[in-house]
Amino acid sequence: MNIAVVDSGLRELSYAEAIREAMDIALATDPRVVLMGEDIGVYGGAFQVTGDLIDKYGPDRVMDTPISELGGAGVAVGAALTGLRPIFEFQFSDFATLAMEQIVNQAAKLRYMLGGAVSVPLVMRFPAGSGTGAAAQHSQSLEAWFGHVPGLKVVQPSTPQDAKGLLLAALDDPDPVMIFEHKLLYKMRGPVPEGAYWVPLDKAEVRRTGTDVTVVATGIMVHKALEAAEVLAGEGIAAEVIDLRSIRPLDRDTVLASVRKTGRLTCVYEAVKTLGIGAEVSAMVAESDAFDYLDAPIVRLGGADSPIPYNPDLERAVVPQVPDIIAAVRDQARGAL
Amino acid sequence: MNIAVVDSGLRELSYAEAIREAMDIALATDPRVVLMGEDIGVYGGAFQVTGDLIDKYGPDRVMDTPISELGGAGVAVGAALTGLRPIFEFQFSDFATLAMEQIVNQAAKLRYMLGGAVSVPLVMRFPAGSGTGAAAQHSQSLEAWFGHVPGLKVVQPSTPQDAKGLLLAALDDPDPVMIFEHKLLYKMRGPVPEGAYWVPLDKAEVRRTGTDVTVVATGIMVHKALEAAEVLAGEGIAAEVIDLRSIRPLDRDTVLASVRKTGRLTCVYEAVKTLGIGAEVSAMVAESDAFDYLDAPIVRLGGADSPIPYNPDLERAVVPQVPDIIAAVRDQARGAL
Amino acid sequence: MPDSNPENLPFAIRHYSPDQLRGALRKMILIRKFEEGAEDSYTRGLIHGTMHLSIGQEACAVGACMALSDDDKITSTHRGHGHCIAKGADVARMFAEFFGKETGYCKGRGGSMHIADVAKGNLGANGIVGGGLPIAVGAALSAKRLGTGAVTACFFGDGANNEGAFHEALNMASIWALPVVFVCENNKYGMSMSTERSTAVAAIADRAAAYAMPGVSVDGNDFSAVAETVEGAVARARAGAGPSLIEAVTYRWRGHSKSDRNRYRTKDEIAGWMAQDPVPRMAAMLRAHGVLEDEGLAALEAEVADEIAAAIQFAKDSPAPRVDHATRDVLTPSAA
Amino acid sequence: MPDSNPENLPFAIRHYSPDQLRGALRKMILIRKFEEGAEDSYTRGLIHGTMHLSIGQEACAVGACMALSDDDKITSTHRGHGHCIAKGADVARMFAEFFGKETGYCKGRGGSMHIADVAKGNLGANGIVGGGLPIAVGAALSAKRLGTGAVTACFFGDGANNEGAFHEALNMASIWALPVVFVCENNKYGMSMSTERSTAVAAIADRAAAYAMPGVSVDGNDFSAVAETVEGAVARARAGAGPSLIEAVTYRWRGHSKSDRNRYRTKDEIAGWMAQDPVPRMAAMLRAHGVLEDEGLAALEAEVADEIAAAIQFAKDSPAPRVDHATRDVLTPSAA
Ligand SMILES: Cc1ncc(C[n+]2csc(CCOP(=O)(O)OP(=O)(O)O)c2C)c(N)n1
Ligand SMILES: Cc1ncc(C[n+]2csc(CCOP(=O)(O)OP(=O)(O)O)c2C)c(N)n1
Ligand SMILES: [Mg+2]
Ligand SMILES: [Mg+2]
Repeated sequence: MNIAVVDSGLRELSYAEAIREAMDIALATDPRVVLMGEDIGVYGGAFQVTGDLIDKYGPDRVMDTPISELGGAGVAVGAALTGLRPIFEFQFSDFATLAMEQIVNQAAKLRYMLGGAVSVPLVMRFPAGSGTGAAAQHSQSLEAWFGHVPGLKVVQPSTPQDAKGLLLAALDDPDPVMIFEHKLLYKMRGPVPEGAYWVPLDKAEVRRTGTDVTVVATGIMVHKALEAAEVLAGEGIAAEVIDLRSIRPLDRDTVLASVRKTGRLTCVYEAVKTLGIGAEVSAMVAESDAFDYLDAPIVRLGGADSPIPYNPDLERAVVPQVPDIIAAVRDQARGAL
Repeated sequence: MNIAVVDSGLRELSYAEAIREAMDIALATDPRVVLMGEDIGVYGGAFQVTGDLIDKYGPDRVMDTPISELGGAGVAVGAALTGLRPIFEFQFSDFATLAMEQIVNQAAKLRYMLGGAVSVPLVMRFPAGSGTGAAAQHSQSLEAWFGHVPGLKVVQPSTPQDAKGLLLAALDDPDPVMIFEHKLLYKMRGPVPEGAYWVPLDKAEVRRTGTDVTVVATGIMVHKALEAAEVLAGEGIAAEVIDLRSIRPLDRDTVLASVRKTGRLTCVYEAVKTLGIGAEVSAMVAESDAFDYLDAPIVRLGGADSPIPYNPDLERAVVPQVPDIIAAVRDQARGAL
Repeated sequence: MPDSNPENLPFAIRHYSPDQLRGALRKMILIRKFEEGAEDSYTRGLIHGTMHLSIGQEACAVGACMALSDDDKITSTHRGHGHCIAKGADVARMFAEFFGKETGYCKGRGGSMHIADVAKGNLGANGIVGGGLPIAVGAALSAKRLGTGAVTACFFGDGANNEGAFHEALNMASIWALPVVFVCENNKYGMSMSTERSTAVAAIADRAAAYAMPGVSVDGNDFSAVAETVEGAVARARAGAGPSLIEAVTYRWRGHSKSDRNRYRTKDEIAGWMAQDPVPRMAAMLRAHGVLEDEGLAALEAEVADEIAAAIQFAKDSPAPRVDHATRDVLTPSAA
Repeated sequence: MPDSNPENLPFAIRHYSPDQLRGALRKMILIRKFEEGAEDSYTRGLIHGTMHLSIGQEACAVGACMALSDDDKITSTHRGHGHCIAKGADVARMFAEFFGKETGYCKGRGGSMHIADVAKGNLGANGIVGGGLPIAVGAALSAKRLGTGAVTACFFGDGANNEGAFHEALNMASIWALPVVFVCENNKYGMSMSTERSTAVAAIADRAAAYAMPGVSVDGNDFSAVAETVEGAVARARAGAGPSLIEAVTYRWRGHSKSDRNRYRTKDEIAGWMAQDPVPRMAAMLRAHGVLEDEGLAALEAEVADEIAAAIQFAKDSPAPRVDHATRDVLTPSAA
């Protein structure tokens, strides 16, 4: 998969390489930065994101943890509280189910509970999503849970460029930032600026402008939405595709401005549809003044009410695919044309 | 707090007593039922819900577990898988953060992952919510997380009668059922039928009929919404109050029928507003044919973007109160009158 | 010449009938060939996703299951093919599962990481390291409360022993004296992390003391040693004396999964362990004690080869699940 | 007559100056009076919510903190008033917190269960049993990586020792040889569950072996014994030799929290422990060794009484937080 962008004159990196480069810059420039996670050392990480960083920085900066997600996350919280800047990798985001205590009760709330006396500058990375044939316990998209938790910031980069810039911004942020990376994106290549740069943690990005329907997509769905928009353009339907990018906080302004323009909204996300991020985007629009601009029901395309199956055809069937997006947006645009 | 109902001729019990009665019936009639949880034995439970059941059924049926939420939940999953019918009490719902792995990866998915070869007839009880001065780690309302997980059923009883009937229905259900009980409701009294009866796990209940605005509320907010509706009635605004009761699955029909009638929807829930159940109710309506009946933006009243503070005035300030509901519905109804 | 003093005979020779012993060896060979077949099918693109092979660890799975009947339960791991076969599964339905077919044990919904055979008492592999530990304790609780007499054997790896679930599960099993046997297959690594780096104690069995239960470390490549130790622990559990922790020291020959660059162990180390292959060791023992002749072994191997070939064919020929059935089996249909 | 052979003197008498010893006793009295004052304020309705009193356990908190400087850290528990005072907190700001005031340590946002004094190295009480265990290990990791020389003392209860977090934290602290001392205050009960019922081993210190660290059980009502053991462990940690587990056996006099019917222990048991009150024991030791006269003790007590009265007055007089500031301090304001 290659990102559909105009030639930026930038060199291309894969999404995994872009993340690694961000970590490399951070390790090189800030002695407080440590990487923690299972098999991130000589193994290079289950998805080869840390790669060979251990060779450059050694095991004290690129720390393999035992298979102890709750404890590991808690160690990262304690370290962040006392001067380090840990980047904690969950091997699969599904394993965060073991560490919700430390993330939600401790990292997210410590500053508030202590009346502002501390900050928890912690970055956590969550390889998420389906499509790898790894079945129900290795394919979840749980970002909505974190979006429900005040005290956290939650982002979902869709491109190598954002993956690098959001990670550097997360490291620069004084509060805990959760980064949801889609496993199928790791190998995707795209232009990435050299050196350090920061992508804001609270801004959506309009990836394609259009006037007929606003499509708000997250993570890997941004690419499917862009593919769908391209097909729809051929039919004379101009979809505006917004990469939501930040799950918490939501960039209300960007979404609302677009909906005011198009009067139609489709949300596309891989997570289970019910109570997934599209529910929040839809509700946010429906309670705003943009409501008055709505010309059609708000459509959501999300994951089926099912765990992720192993069989690849079934696996594809339970998350939105390009034809689903095309059909939904076409249907929605009908009234607009 | 007393429930505002017409005299039913039924005896009154507290919400906690009603739950205890359901467990008593279950223990007496089904030898497979076991209660598990921290301090549910001689202590009677942190909120005295199990009370003296241990005296009647002994420590093999009313089992104190060590302070091991992940393991305890997993033992309950394993027991449910092999012939027992465990009712597992989390002492506070916040501690479920330690057990999400077993609930979400195992209990919710085992049937699916095993191709339908097993069922997990497990009931879990979660004392939830704020208002007790117990601060951020003992006051959360996390039901939306569970609502996002296929394979689970999630209910939130608001009255003693429902608390008993939903628990008996949960025990009768072959799949894992999560029951969110609000701590402030435990002492509330209301009419409760004798003997066994079952309240469906998938049906909302219209608690007050009205024509101007639909108010969908959950748990303790049902009572606040009813109080607000009473005041609004005095102003000539007829609010229809729906007790959502079931978080997963949602009772679409009841909600949509009401919205088609009133054209206005306010959702009231204590959990953090962002990505709370009101987001799903709003989005569900906005994507349905009821959208065309909407005469005003959909309003959500939910918890603030903050952990729950200790100070009681602050604690009240971060969750919706009766005046907030009155103001919101009044505002919304303006156009309707 | 085999030693004729029965006291000096290996436990397995003393304790099991020749039929049982040949059956055990057959299962070990079946596991080996099953996994080689799965690996080959994976390479050919017939299986997607990933898989975790237990080649080199066959004596643990088969040895441990000797003490168990179909009424007894096991919980298994991500590296669970061996356990599944040892507990009696049909390799045709296993291949069908790996091929994502409706005839698979999980109807193609689970794949390798969730392979299960509930009818034979295998409650399932588990994608979550340590996930099966408390579940096994729950199964043992059922057995005790319902008086079934069943014992649960809980397989887990050295890596899993650092999960909180391990600690909580063993403590509860002990305080409630439940009929469960914890079988730690210590293959020296949890993915890339050696037990030396991951685990504060030298022998995982030593952790048993923290739960006041017996802890024994055995040569996991020695079928007889594994069987003897687990038989003892199962008898103890069945008698109501509570749980045990058994550490079977073994080694996985292959990479952790299909994506392993193997940068954390040496070729020498691997070769050293391959020289202790548990399958020929078992065969040699049977031969030494007159349980099996060369022709017998050759016949077994041929039989297994046929069984594997037929199983793969069955899997290939089986129907795929219907895509419109993707969300079936999330919930249990109500009895009504 | 005090023994004049220095070898036979209690550790505390040998090791600490009379001023330090009087200061320690003063802190123990301060904790006692603080909690009695808090209890009284609660009864009067000045404090809402619940609270967990450590009356009877003062020697653990003060003894353990003797070895620590302000640069050293502690993590505390839901029963954390004693730790907080022992680590140097100001009782006026503690009362203010309990009264929900803006002048409290947590500006009224945290209350008793989140009381902290970060400036003195107290990273906070914790409402989650076991929640502080991995956090303490993280603080020790920071100290090691940043070379601060600081040691972290991690307080937790006997109930917490059955949480998975205990297991994971101790294992990681050990494999990385981190400067942390685990101090288990074994007051015999986790809420209503006795250690006999909840915990598979007799002495929690015995679990240290599972993490290859020293494990010692001491009389937690003996100030000198606690101080001696923790001093040793802190020295070891500071020298880079890694963590230790110390079990201080003690007893809480009051119910678990404000809602305890106390149906799980006998009046006799409670009376027996009250007879071993650590505060007079400490005073008696100081008197026996000429560190404190009767008048000195009376003066200390009067001083403490004044401090408590003034602190309560400060708390009462302090302003409440502004309701429109309820959601402040969720996030850190950006530096810009
Ligand atoms: C909770 C959890 N953490 C991490 C993983 C990823 N993972 C799968 S297997 C494995 C290694 C397990 O090691 P061990 O328990 O020794 O079993 P082995 O693979 O050696 O058989 C890891 C880290 C997982 N599946 N679940
Ligand atoms: C994770 C978690 N589980 C349960 C509780 C409820 N709870 C609070 S204190 C307590 C008992 C703790 O026992 P112990 O660790 O021995 O400390 P003690 O109260 O005796 O000081 C329990 C069960 C909690 N706060 N957190
Ligand atoms: Mg291993
Ligand atoms: Mg205790």
